[in-house]
Amino acid sequence: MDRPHSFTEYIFLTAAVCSGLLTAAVFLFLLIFSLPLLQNGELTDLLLSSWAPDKGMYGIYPMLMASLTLACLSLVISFPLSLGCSFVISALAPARLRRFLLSMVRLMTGIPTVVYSFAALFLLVPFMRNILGHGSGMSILTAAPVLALLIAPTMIIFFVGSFEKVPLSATLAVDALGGNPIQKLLYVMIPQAWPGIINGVLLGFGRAMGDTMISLMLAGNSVSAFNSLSQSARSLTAHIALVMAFDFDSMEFKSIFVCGLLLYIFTAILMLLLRMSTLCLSGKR
Amino acid sequence: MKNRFHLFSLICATLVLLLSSSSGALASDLAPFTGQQGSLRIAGGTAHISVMKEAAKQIIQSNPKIQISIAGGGSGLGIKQAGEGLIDIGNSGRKATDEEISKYDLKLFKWAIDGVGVVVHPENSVKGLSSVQLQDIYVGKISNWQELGGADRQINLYTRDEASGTREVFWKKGLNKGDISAKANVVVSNGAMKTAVAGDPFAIGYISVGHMDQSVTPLALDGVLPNLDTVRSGEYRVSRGLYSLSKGEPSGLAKLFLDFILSPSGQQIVAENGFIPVR
Amino acid sequence: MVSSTKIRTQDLCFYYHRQQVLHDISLDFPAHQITAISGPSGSGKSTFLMILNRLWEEIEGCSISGNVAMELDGELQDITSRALSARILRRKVGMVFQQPNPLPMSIFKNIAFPLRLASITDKNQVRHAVENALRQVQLWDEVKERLNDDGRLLSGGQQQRLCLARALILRPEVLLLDEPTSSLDPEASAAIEELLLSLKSQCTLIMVSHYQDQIQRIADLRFEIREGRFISSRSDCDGGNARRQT
Amino acid sequence: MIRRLIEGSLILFSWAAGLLLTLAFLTLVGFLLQKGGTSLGVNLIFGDTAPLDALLLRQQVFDGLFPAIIGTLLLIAGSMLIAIPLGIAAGIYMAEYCRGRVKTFFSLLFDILAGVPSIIVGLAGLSLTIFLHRSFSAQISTSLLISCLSLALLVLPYLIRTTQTALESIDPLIRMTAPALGASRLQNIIRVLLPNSISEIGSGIILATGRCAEDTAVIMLTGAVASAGLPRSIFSQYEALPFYIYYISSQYSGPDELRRGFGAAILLILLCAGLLLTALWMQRRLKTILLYR
Repeated sequence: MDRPHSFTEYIFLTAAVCSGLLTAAVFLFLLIFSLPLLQNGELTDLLLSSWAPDKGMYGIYPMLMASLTLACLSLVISFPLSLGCSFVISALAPARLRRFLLSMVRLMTGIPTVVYSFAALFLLVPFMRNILGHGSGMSILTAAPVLALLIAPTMIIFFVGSFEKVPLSATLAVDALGGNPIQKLLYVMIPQAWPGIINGVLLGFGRAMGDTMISLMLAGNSVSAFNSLSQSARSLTAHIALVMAFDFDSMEFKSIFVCGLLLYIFTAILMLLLRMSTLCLSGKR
Repeated sequence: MKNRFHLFSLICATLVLLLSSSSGALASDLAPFTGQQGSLRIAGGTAHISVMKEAAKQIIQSNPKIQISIAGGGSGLGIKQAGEGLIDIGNSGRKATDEEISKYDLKLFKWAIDGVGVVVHPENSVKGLSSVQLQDIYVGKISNWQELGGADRQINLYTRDEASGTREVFWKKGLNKGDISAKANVVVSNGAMKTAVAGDPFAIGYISVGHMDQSVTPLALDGVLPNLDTVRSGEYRVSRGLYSLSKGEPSGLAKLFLDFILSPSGQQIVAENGFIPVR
Repeated sequence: MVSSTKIRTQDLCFYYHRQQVLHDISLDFPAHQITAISGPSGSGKSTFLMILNRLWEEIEGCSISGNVAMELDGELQDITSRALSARILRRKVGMVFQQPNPLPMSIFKNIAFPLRLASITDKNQVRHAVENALRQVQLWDEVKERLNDDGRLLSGGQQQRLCLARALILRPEVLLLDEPTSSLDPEASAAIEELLLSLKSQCTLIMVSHYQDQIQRIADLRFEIREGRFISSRSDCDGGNARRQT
Repeated sequence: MIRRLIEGSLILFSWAAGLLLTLAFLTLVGFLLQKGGTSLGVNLIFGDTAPLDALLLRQQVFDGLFPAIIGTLLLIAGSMLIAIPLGIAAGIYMAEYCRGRVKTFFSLLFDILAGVPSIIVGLAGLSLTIFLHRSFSAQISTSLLISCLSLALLVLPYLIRTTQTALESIDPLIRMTAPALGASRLQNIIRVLLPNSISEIGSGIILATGRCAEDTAVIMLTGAVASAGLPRSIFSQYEALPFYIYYISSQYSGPDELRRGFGAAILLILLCAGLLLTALWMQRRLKTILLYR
């Protein structure tokens, strides 16, 4: 850079570097503590075996599967829900209702996850127990809808935002041709706004993978590999919360750091994807 | 905030001395705390929390300069955190293993006896089990209440997390170290276990005798019902001591706190919370 | 009319992201005159102005070659040199943009802003300077009752005069004007033109404009730039003489 | 014909989705109010202690939410105290100084940090504690300070991004005004650019505050406990509303405690919703207020 560096610039630079270093530090912490396991080549063991500390098994396969299943299932529920809601907000509803819905969705982003799960614990869990007829009512099927409710506002706001960015001239053209709102959506807005939709879905998926309280309080936390959605399961995040270990040398400790590392890498990949999709699409335009 | 505390400390001392006489504790048992200050960290077994909270309340009311923080987390966590020196007093619902004691130089204080009883929903018609049946249920061999004379519904197993002392005792003495099916639902505290079983008509779980109330029904094990009398007499065998432990000889506030738990006032709190005092 | 040279550029080239915007511009600007720069849009007129107060340094990816000398404080200085700080230069070389750009603050604060930047804080001095500047642009009578109102509440012409006052408050030697009337109605434009003519005694004015009639009316000299290259110079302009006589 | 059918069913489906979401939201709020509404009152916060005594710190509150509320407020204050200067300074650097590859790299880093699950931030805080405990002093343990640091890390990328976007979206003309009048870069930032984006930055700060208030996963690993009274210093453990709710959900001993849990949930929602509304209001009003004061 050719411009003179001032003292104040160094202050700002320091702040940015500090923040960047913190990000790296979190990664390094995770890496250093899980390194012994990675070096010994026990990683595959760890990823593919199950959790039974009294038998010397510290695998996280069931948790990994539970996390992925939970996130996917909640996305499957939440995506159509959010898309539908964003249709209503962007095109179908009259102005007043639209404003009401949008404020409601905004408000929902502010509801703490612990409150979601607290309410669901006393509302949805007994209900699920009756419906399923067996089990405790705490299962993947119980946690997924609540998780879906959690990520829906994020996705809706993203969807609505990308619909808004569709140029007015394009939507006016449909109006001028006598099209109705849903045709406007289907043939103009969605084709224009789908990059935003993809980004919203990626973000929603990331939030679902990363949430702790809902799976911890509602999914049952059983450590076995589940073979049906109505069974109890433990996500990676809940696993970290439950296995409180304070001894650097213990296997439990190293194993939760591997969980952490997995989640971190997952996030990094997700962010890279997001960035690439944004770059590609903006480059194309 | 600190300054405020100094400011009001004099008023507090007199005010609270008056109060403490009404809260049931003998002033003489609280006397050692006079003039003390500082903070005390306690964590571990969830069965202990109710007793710890009440004891802390009485101590702090007698001397507001003392801060006591109480966390759960389970017996394993209590032993590990105390061993690492992260807390002053660890609570454990099981005796620490010899390995743990020697590794961390732990000192154990047993201040109550507690039984671990099998509980079901009050509407359940099954009233008792044999040891063998219990083991079969938890390993998953018996999976329907019908096989035990109950309704034709699947048995919902509940168990505690691995850090739990209750689980340790139940596994050792109730199940004779038999396996616990991985399909069992894991809950993280005695309170949560009670809640879960009370809300699930086809559940089976186990909780500390001190936590039992009308919301759940205890099952007789080999003909003996778990309650305070049978546990005290030793007739009901799935019992344990409730321990507090410290790294090395306790000193300062930790020692005073442990002394208080073992004093008549402390033991009264133990009894009021449904456990069997050791003195 | 014989006058000394205020600004001299030699072989001036300008690049934006490796793309050459200006090619070998060598021009002399006489002091105390209005020099107009004209040409089609995108030909690099505004860029040329930004070189004269080094504002291009605020934009990413720009670079420059060649010489620009300016007579400041009676001395000829190389304004592209690092030795001269851009802040000092810009206090001596004022600039008015195409769009009026009052800052989101009160009228008074807007005008006093350059003084604040130069750490002049004496209240009396500031008040006097603000009043003088406003009088100079003939805005004082219109706004003296509402100096604490937001500057953006004024009309377009008033805003542009406000910006002019703001540029003048530091008594610059050179005033750069980037199509100063193109966003205004004819009446407001005429007022601004009148003002510019009255400023000739105080400073050297360089104005980008594409209105032929405006250039005819007020400029003394005109340079034409096309696709970044200097095309022609004409001094047949009126320099405001005709108008003053009528 | 088929097209018509698809369009029609899509409309139907969309309305159903909107209805479902509204219903879910109303059920949630209604359920909480029904269960916890009766518990709202002075008693919920102060237990059986006289409110004045509690507020003047004359007496510690047992069986009330007072320590948890204070704990949450302290958490917010502490973490924002750390995060705001760092986040805004880094945001200014990103928007005003950083260019080219370095900028791409930093943005990616902050994006990743923004996406890291909060439990991992908590885990990092915990391992930091253990590390400090082992290598420096046996006195160091999980505490308010560690939680504040971790929470600050959690909201840092958010603050950086808000500041950066707010600064970058300023009209180029306004951006050029002060430099043309002889302002230095710093003068431009302090006198023009920051005041111009104060609304956006302000509402970003409020939203970050909301995240500090609601996060449970971080504090459960870094020092929130079931019972601690008011924290005496930044090195002591503390109670906090979200952790209290989690704790009650698994450990409640009777209907009274459960009602307190619902009460705490309502309080936390009110706090978070309040912050959110303030942020939205701020986005619209703050700039105007600053101008016409």
